[in-house]
Amino acid sequence: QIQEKPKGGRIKASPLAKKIASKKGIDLAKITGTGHGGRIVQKDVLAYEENVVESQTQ
Amino acid sequence: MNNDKKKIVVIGGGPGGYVAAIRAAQLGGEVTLIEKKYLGGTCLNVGCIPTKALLHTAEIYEEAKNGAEYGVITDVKLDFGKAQERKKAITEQLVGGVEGLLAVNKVKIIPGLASFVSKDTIQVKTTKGDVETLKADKFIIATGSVPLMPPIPGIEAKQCIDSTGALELQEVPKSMVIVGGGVIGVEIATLYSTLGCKVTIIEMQDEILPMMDKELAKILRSILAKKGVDVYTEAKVVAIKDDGTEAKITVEMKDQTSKIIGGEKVLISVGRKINTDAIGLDAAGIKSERGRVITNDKMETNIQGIYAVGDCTEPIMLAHVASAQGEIAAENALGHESTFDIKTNPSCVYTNPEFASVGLTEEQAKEQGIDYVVGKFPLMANGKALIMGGEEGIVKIIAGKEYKEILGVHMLGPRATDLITEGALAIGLEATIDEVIATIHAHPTVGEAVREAALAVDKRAIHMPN
Amino acid sequence: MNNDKKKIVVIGGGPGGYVAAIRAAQLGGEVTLIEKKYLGGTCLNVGCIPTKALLHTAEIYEEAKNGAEYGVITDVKLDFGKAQERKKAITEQLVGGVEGLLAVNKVKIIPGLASFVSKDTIQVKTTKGDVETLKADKFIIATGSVPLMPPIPGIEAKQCIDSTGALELQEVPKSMVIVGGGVIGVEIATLYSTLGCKVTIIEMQDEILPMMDKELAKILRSILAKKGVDVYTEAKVVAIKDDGTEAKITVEMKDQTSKIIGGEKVLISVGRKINTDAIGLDAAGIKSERGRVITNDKMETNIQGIYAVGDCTEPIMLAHVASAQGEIAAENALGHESTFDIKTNPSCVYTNPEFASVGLTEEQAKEQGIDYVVGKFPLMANGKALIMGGEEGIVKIIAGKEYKEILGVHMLGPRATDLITEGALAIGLEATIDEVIATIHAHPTVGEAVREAALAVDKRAIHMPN
Ligand SMILES: Cc1cc2nc3c(=O)[nH]c(=O)nc-3n(C[C@H](O)[C@H](O)[C@H](O)COP(=O)(O)OP(=O)(O)OC[C@H]3O[C@@H](n4cnc5c(N)ncnc54)[C@H](O)[C@@H]3O)c2cc1C
Ligand SMILES: Cc1cc2nc3c(=O)[nH]c(=O)nc-3n(C[C@H](O)[C@H](O)[C@H](O)COP(=O)(O)OP(=O)(O)OC[C@H]3O[C@@H](n4cnc5c(N)ncnc54)[C@H](O)[C@@H]3O)c2cc1C
Repeated sequence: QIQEKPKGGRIKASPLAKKIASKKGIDLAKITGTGHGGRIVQKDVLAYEENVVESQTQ
Repeated sequence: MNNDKKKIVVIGGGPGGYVAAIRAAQLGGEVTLIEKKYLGGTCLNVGCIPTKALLHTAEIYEEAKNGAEYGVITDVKLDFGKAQERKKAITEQLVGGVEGLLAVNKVKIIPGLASFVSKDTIQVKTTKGDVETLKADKFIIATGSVPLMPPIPGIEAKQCIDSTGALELQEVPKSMVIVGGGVIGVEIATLYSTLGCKVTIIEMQDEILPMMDKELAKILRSILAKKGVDVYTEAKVVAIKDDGTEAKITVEMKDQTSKIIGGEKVLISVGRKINTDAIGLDAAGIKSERGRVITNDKMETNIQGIYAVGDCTEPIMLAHVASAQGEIAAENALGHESTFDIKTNPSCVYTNPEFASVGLTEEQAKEQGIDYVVGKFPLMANGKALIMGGEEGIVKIIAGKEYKEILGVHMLGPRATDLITEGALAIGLEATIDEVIATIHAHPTVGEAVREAALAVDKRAIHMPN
Repeated sequence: MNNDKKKIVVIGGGPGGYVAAIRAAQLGGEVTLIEKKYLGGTCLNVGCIPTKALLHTAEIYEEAKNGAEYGVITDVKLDFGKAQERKKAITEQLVGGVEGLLAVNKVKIIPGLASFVSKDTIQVKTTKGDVETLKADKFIIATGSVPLMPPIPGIEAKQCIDSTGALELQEVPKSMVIVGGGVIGVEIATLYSTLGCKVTIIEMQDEILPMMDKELAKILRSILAKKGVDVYTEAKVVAIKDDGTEAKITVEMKDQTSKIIGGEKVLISVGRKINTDAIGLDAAGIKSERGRVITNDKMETNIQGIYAVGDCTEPIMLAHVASAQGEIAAENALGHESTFDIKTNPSCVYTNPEFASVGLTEEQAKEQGIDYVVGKFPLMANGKALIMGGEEGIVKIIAGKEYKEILGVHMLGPRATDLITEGALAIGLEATIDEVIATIHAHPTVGEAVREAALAVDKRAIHMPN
């Protein structure tokens, strides 16, 4: 499907993304979503987590 | 015509091709569709639609026959010719509809056989007998698949038919042996056994419908057995012999014994052959693997500007997959960015009761080493299923152990093929069982069982002991 | 018994009460349920289940009668007594099921009539004739509703029946006048008209099923008309007269003329009366409005520790709403935090074709001044609907104009009551049309029309001109 630019306003995230972020103490506001309408999905949270871990170990 | 328009050629007019053509036209392409035989492809002419039209007759026949239980006393006679007529009328109406839609979208149709001569040119042997040469900016290959006839000794016996033949029978045969217990085999078994034919299914694997959740497939098998269908699994057809009116099929059983089964008709439904032999993949340099065109998730082949969709690319051969890929290929061909994701893809089997599935089966979850939990709810405890006589069914949800995200939904029961959409949307939205539980499910519906199965994941179903 | 356990008393054993009782027990409560008449309440005994059981007979009867079109030649006779027997058997099985579930969950059942004597004590006149006094930590009121008999002159005529009476008829009447074209009226009209009764519906408002999307209700009305049901809207019954075998109903039409219609039976289905007269709301100090118990979204009344759920609280009188509220009340009563949200609530009408809806109707969107767009898809262009003879239906989606979030889904067509779940989940998850579009919908299913309607919101439906 055609990807659209994220729309402003409140943070949209999938239920799974929210659960993972809350369990791991990740702030959703820091994540860019790649789902429909900029929705944050599981893979975005996991990618963000990996990034943080990477930049910490560097 | 407007010359800035991108020229798009679509090869094949099945649900992959015609949908791609319409979508490409919507996005401003100048589209030509080449179809050698019939618009609508396998799906509308010899696949999805004709099977379901005949199965609907079977369903009404069965319901009318068993009507007494509901207070509907009937005397029932089958007019199979009429059922075939109605099937034909529906098919024609839908094919006509596709033709109309292509016209409205200004898609040019060339009836004929296309093959690449280079990566930007195709040749079309038109059905009128001409040869046309066409260039285009983008090509979308959607040539589909055809029934596969395996090299079983004796398969040329006159009793042997493929799915197309099975859908064209003008009378219900007395007996039918079905070689291959996949979706097509099981649906045609349902069709003819319901209408009074003695059906035997021979399946090599250890359960029918090997791609479906095994626990449910097993229940379905026992329902089929109760209705008089003989099912042999881990069994292999080694020879077929034309014995006059019947064929004799020699089957090697799992215990090494062999058995000879007679059938007035023998349906060969062991799989489908990819239909790319004639299109000149090599001339265009398109990569393929045993005929299957290789694509990425944008439906791009290795050759820039050439896309492929549907049965000719996908091990999962389903009309809705072909159409979804068709839309995506068209979008990418017209400069948008779209990717195909199989994860919301439902598989439906139009048996009675219906059988549907989306996401991971329990077997797949196990295989992939995923930590999962299961929630199950038997339809015996669902009011609407009881009313409809569908109490043998079950709903099963596979969820991730930690976050309870929905990984798979499996349903055997009335209306399962339509109810599965909830599971597909849930998986697509990365929903957990909590969101399914928070959704009010109407009473009395079979769909309530989906919520109960979600509750069962947390051991808190209401309408059964946990 | 364990004395740290919270004592919970639930008053009323319908889908609100018995579900609350089970949920409270799951969460560790010591639960007592008081029911004066029958477990399962209106829903299982004289509501949802009996109507749908009889309607299923009607559906099979109609399908068998029209079987010739599908090649199923039938000679059909109705045994309505048998249909009633089956209805009874199903009802009994489900009521027995509820009894079993309550026992498994160790809920104590006291058969009797409960009323508050103070805010922490009730008195129960047991069916055995005793009076018991009970104290509890928390109370959940779920006393439901009963048919309403409006003060129409002559309503005491012996031909007048309520929904309970209509479901108990042992023979199909020759004619029936139905006063009130809401869900119950239209479902019973469907039932008896299908079985050969001449049905006339009289509705005061300007369309039947006033809470449903008007455009679709209109289509349904014309389908009913084609099947021989006379429907008068903006019409008012002013008098009923017992005329021996028939009643004569005087109706004031919208053009001020009046008409007299005869009916062997007259169904009064103008609404339901809240059933709280006997429970002593005042003795406990519970706030109510014309009998309706007032609650917040935690299902709390104004008195701490007293909750209320279902028909006795809710203008939207539906079993699944009662059950959803029952779970929420139980959770709050046991110290959890739950709130009820009506937004995913589906409304289903079991007509043929089925009619279902979730979220905002177009009328409501307009009224609320919401900027909306509409996507519609006619089932004439849906293969499975065509196969099932459901081509008169339609799917309609109301979406927000800016973000295209799904605000309402409305369906008239085969299986609509089960298909509506997708809309409910989508609304619950605040999905936009994009997520519905991204979900692969199986082919051939009626559900494909939901995706097409979502595409139509963006004027890019595939299977119709946009
Ligand atoms: C009996 C049966 C039942 C089925 N039931 C279902 C079902 O219920 N649900 C479901 O999802 N799927 C079902 N399928 C599968 C479904 O039909 C296919 O997955 C679907 O048709 C694939 O679409 P496609 O466009 O890729 O290919 P096809 O539908 O096979 O269309 C390919 C088209 O390309 C044309 N063509 C091929 N080569 C050329 C060429 N060189 N030049 C021009 N034209 C060419 C062919 O004539 C054909 O019309 C069923 C299949 C069968 C056989
Ligand atoms: C013909 C018909 C068809 C319907 N079809 C549907 C449908 O398809 N789908 C749907 O969702 N809804 C349907 N409904 C509505 C549905 O039945 C009600 O919304 C639902 O039953 C409400 O549940 P409840 O628990 O609030 O109340 P009820 O089901 O009315 O249960 C209340 C119970 O409380 C008991 N009670 C009352 N007062 C006392 C007291 N003082 N002490 C002890 N016990 C008491 C009553 O005996 C009763 O058993 C239908 C209704 C009717 C009449």
